[in-house]
Amino acid sequence: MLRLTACLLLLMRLAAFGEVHPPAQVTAGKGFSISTTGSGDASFYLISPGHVAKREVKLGQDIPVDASDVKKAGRYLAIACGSGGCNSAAFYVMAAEPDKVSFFLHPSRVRVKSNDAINATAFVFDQFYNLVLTPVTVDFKVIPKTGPPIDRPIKSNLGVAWMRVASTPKQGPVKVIAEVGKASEPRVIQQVASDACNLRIKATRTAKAVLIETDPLRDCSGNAIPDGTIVSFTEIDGKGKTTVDVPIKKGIARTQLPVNGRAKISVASGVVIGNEISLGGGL
Amino acid sequence: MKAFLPLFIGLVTAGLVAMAWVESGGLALHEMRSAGTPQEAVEALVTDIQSRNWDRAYARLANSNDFEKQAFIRDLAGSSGSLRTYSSLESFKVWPVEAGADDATMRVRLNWSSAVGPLDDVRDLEVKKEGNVWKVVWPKPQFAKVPPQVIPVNYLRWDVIGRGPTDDWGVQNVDNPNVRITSMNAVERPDRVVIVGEVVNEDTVPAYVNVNATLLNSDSKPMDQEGSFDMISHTLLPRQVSPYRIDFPGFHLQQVKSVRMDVKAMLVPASADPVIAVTDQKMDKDPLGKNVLRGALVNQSGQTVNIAQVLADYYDANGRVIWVSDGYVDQALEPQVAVPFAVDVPDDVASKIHNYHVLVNHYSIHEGS
Amino acid sequence: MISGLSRRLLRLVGLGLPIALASPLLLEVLAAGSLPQVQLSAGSIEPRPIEELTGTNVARDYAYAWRDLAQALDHNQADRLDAYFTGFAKDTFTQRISDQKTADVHVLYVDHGHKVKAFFYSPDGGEMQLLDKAQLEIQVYAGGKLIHQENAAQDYLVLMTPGADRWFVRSLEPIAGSSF
Amino acid sequence: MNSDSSFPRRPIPLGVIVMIAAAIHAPLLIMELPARTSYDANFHMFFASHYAQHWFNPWNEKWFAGFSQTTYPPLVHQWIALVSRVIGLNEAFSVVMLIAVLLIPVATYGFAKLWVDERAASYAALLSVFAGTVAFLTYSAGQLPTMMSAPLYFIALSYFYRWSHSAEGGSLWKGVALTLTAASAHHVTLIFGAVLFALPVLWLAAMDGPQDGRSRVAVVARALAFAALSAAGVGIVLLPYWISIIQHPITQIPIPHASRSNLLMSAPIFMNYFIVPYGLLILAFPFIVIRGASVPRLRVLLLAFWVTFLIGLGGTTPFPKWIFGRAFEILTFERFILWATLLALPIVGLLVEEWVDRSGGRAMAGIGFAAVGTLALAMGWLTWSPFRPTGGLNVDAAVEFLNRDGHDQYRYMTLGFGNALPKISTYANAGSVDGEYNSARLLPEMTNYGAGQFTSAKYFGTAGMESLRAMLKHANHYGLKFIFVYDPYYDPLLVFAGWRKVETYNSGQITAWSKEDVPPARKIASDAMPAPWEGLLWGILPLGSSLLAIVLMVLIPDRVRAVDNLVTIPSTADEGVYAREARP
Repeated sequence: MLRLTACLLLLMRLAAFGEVHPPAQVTAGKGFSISTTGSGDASFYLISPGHVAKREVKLGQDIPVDASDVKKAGRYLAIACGSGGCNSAAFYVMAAEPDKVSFFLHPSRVRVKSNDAINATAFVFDQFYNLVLTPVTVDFKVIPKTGPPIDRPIKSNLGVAWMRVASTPKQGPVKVIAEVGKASEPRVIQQVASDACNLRIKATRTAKAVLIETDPLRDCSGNAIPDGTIVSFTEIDGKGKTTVDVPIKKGIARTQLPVNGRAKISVASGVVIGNEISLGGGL
Repeated sequence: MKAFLPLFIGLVTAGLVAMAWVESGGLALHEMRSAGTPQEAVEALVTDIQSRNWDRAYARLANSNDFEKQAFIRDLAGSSGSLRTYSSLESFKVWPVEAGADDATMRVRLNWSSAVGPLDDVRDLEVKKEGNVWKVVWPKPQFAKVPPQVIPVNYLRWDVIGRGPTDDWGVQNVDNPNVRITSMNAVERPDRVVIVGEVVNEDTVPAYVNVNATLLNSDSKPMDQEGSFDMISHTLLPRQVSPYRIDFPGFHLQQVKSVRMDVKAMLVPASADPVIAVTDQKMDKDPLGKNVLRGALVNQSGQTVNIAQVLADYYDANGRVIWVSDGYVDQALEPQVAVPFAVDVPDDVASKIHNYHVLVNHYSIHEGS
Repeated sequence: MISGLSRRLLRLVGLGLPIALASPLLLEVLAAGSLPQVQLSAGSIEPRPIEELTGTNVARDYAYAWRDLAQALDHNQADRLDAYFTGFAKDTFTQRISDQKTADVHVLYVDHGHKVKAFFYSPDGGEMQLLDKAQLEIQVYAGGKLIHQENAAQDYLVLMTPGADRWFVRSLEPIAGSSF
Repeated sequence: MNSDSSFPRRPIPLGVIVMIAAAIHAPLLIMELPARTSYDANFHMFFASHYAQHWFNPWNEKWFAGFSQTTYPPLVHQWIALVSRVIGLNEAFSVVMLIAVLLIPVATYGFAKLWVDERAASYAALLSVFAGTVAFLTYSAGQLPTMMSAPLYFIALSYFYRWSHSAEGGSLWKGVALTLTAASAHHVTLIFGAVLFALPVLWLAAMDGPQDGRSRVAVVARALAFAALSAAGVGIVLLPYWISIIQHPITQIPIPHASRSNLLMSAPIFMNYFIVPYGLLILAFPFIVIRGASVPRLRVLLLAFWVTFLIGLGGTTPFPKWIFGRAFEILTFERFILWATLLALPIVGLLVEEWVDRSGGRAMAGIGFAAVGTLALAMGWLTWSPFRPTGGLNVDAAVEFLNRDGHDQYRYMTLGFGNALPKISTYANAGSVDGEYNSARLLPEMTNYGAGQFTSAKYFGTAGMESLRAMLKHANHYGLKFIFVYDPYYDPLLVFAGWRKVETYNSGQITAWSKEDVPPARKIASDAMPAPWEGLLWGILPLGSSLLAIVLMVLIPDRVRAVDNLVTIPSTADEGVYAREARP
């Protein structure tokens, strides 16, 4: 009899000691209620990856949870502590609808006519910057300055979608846009000329020296080599070797070199070697 | 005791002071100032130069009537923000080359402490006897004069607007330049391992470049890491090639299993000017018989380059970089004026050199970077 | 004359003072916890393979990040996040620590290791995504009293990005196991 | 015996002398003059700022990529740290310096009374207020520990005499406590003081003892007991210091210091280390020697002064090199001038007494003029000196730069900042690879070159620039990303080594440079890091010894002797007691 009474008392106590029953899954930024059992006053704790809330509640009543308390996706713990102890339950908050996209486009400068040279990566977020883990389609649009645009829809995997595309033969800006629903992120990269093609120099004698200049410098696709690119001139004459690194200005590199008697002049830019000219019959 | 102690204290103090004075070179200085021998005359002159006592130094010259004192000062103290203006004479050594009754030739090695490190300067000075005193015949300073002219400049410069520290992740940024090490060679020297090679900027924008190397031992564990420091051109314009050299003092090649190379490239603002031609390059010997690469630098722009550094890399018959040496030029590069330079080449390397490539680094006060 | 009581008091003070003074140092020594175990696999990573050195560094830095996170949440010290967290992750946990202080709550993570799978490494090397199966013992304290304890096999989706000398955790999101 | 007790033939009360010292020095210190004009004030404030934040952790990450402050006795820094909690760091430095300056006449008075009569002692104390060396060390050198330690040790010596001579128990404890306090302020003072100051006092006690009916053996035995207690106490109180010095003896290549040079070879150095600190006292030197030699009681004091004077001349005589050997290259010698002055002052006080007795007002006017002139010269030298420090430089912009945008993840260096470096270090969160305290340097880039601070590299010629190059070469290893330049001399090296100018401050006077590829700084492992228990001892014992000294000075009053014990022999006397037991 005594044992039975004790069991009853224990059951009564457990009934008074409230349990919490959150929904199994919640969407970020949407309010909901957590039902409780038991009776009496209790402290309620909501512990999430980015937020901790504490409030006093009455057990046996529903506990409303504001939308602002569940902005971050992830695992949440709901804990109620009354006079008889604490009880807890876990639930997950999932990301809301896709709303934002972080878009990475590399490289910011790319040589023309390069395979798989342009890399695009998009991370899909909801409005609270939770990664959207459910697959969604990211539309990558590549719009070169000349030529037709390219459209590449890619399904995201655990919040990320990526693609590669070749650069076109013409230099100039290329616009790439990543779109998810209403979210659209444009980026621009520059396609730049490749190595110089047909590097040629010519020489003109002046009163004291020889003026050396290149033909207008272009790559093999006909794109102008950008100003500032270094062209190296080398002249060998009776007094030794003379070298000078000259930047291209207005499409041409030019310099004046002192020449003593017969001389041989050559030109190079990076790994590209140009023609060679001899003055006074060469060496 | 009453008289003895003060006398004792006074005499001992005076004696000690006199001893230290002699020890500190006071007596030698006194004798040297009398310039009774060619050696003393040159030493006295250089001592005055060292203490920048220009009046007294100028007065010691046998040929002071040939040029102004200002020219003498400019010859030694430098001008136009040249490296010599950033230097002080730290020490010197004088020894005779030829000696006669009334004239002699003395060789002096001047060790300068400068803003970029120590500099050596060897000069032969003629010394003449005038009465009881020897005087130095200072070579008449020659300063090239540039004719007035207009030098057209199409100023070419890159500026960079990067992502700010407060900008969020995902905001587009400009990528770092594409830079590549085109050659690398590990060289054993008596007291060190040296890594030499070349690096090229393959991009269309200027690059800040630094090359680091890590020596790995037989367990592939790092033994030491060093960088190229001033043995590289840190700012490379598009398609520009720079030699680099990395020294590992105290290591030997047999300890090294492999070398991990790491080239860092950043996008930086830069200017394409000035253009400096390297003329009349040739392998030669200096007065002391050491191998040097000689030439002259011609600043083709219209603005003075205050300090220039010559970086030279040397190739063997297979086109492999076998050595990199450097030297700072202590004169400023005035526009269109040829300034000679010479950089040392080790004897064992000199015999293998088949070709070489010279690059000029520069510092201009008005740019500062 | 000093009474016996006073003498005892003096002794107590004499003993207590150094102990009191030493306690912050002792606490600091004890607080410097060991690193959690992190096993990284990157066999099926795409689109770019991971270099061996990068893999080692990522695993090491992820372990440091968990050590710091556990200390930050236990001691409610947000500045412990500075070394290995950035972006969303840092903002999120900083806010949580601020809330923990307000609610007088702290959370102790007893870390039993992480099995981490790297599955995405961007072509430019700027981002890496990982899935982490963590074995954690979580204890929640309110007002110094234990109010919740569990042994959890928790899954995390991790986004890491490289900094000047280390990899930073940019996003660390607990996810349901079914997401794998 | 002089029976005239009218002014000015009475001793000047010590309280009046201290008030005069306060009237002269308090305004200058309240203006925080040493922070702008002295070499070391910023250095001591930097040390103090570390104790203010990490009382029990002497490992300081802000210099040399980490160094131990147990390499320097901590007392004055800890007192500044304590006081700074109430009134700020600069003000706290001034307060502690003022206490040191006020203790100087008190110590001179007590020490002089051992040798001469009370009136002469009071003159000595008054003249100490105007001493060029006091002004020099306070406002030009900023050597607070020396300034604090010297008077504490001289006061301790008064008690040493009393204990040895009269076996006064209170004097033993007060003397030992003050000795420990002095050592906690500056150990070098204690080490040299044991020979230069304590031995003459011991000799005096041993001479006086038998004349007062005390056994000479007992006097010496008591003195030995005092020495043993002090040595044991200093051993314990500064234990972490001894550990650090044994673990890392100073083996670095000697760094040149002007006080070590031959003063006669350079006029500015001669001015700085001889004329200015001694001032018009130089004129009294012959009289000091003659008078000191003529009175047997003063002969040992004269010899002590002479030896200290010779050492204070640095490289002007070979004497310091003979006695110190290699240590000569580590020591600086300006502090010996203070000690020599303090040793000379009792004899000077006696001379003044005689001149005043002989010539009255004219003598007083002359001496007053000489005293004021000496002080004025030392103060004027702050402006005229070619060695003017740069401590007053406004470094706010550099500090602000280092404390923003995560710049404190990296280490930094200054070039051309001289002794404004510690000012940046005090207020910036970032650490530096440089530092102003040569004895704590362990980085090979510094110790292998025989040059001082990187910030002053050019003044050390090739050694300095090579040392700087070595550090810049290893910038990535140390996380050395930022360099602040106050002297464009260094610009070319930075450009060629790959640094870029990123910001400009103070109308272009200061520039900030950055190297792009430097990774964030990491801790540099060092076996010089003190154990936690050392930090505890360091935080408790030195300050504890000073508190003990204060408590003992308050609780155990000095026994006052009747003035009628004073025995004065006319100055012409050759032998006999001159001013035996001339004590209050």
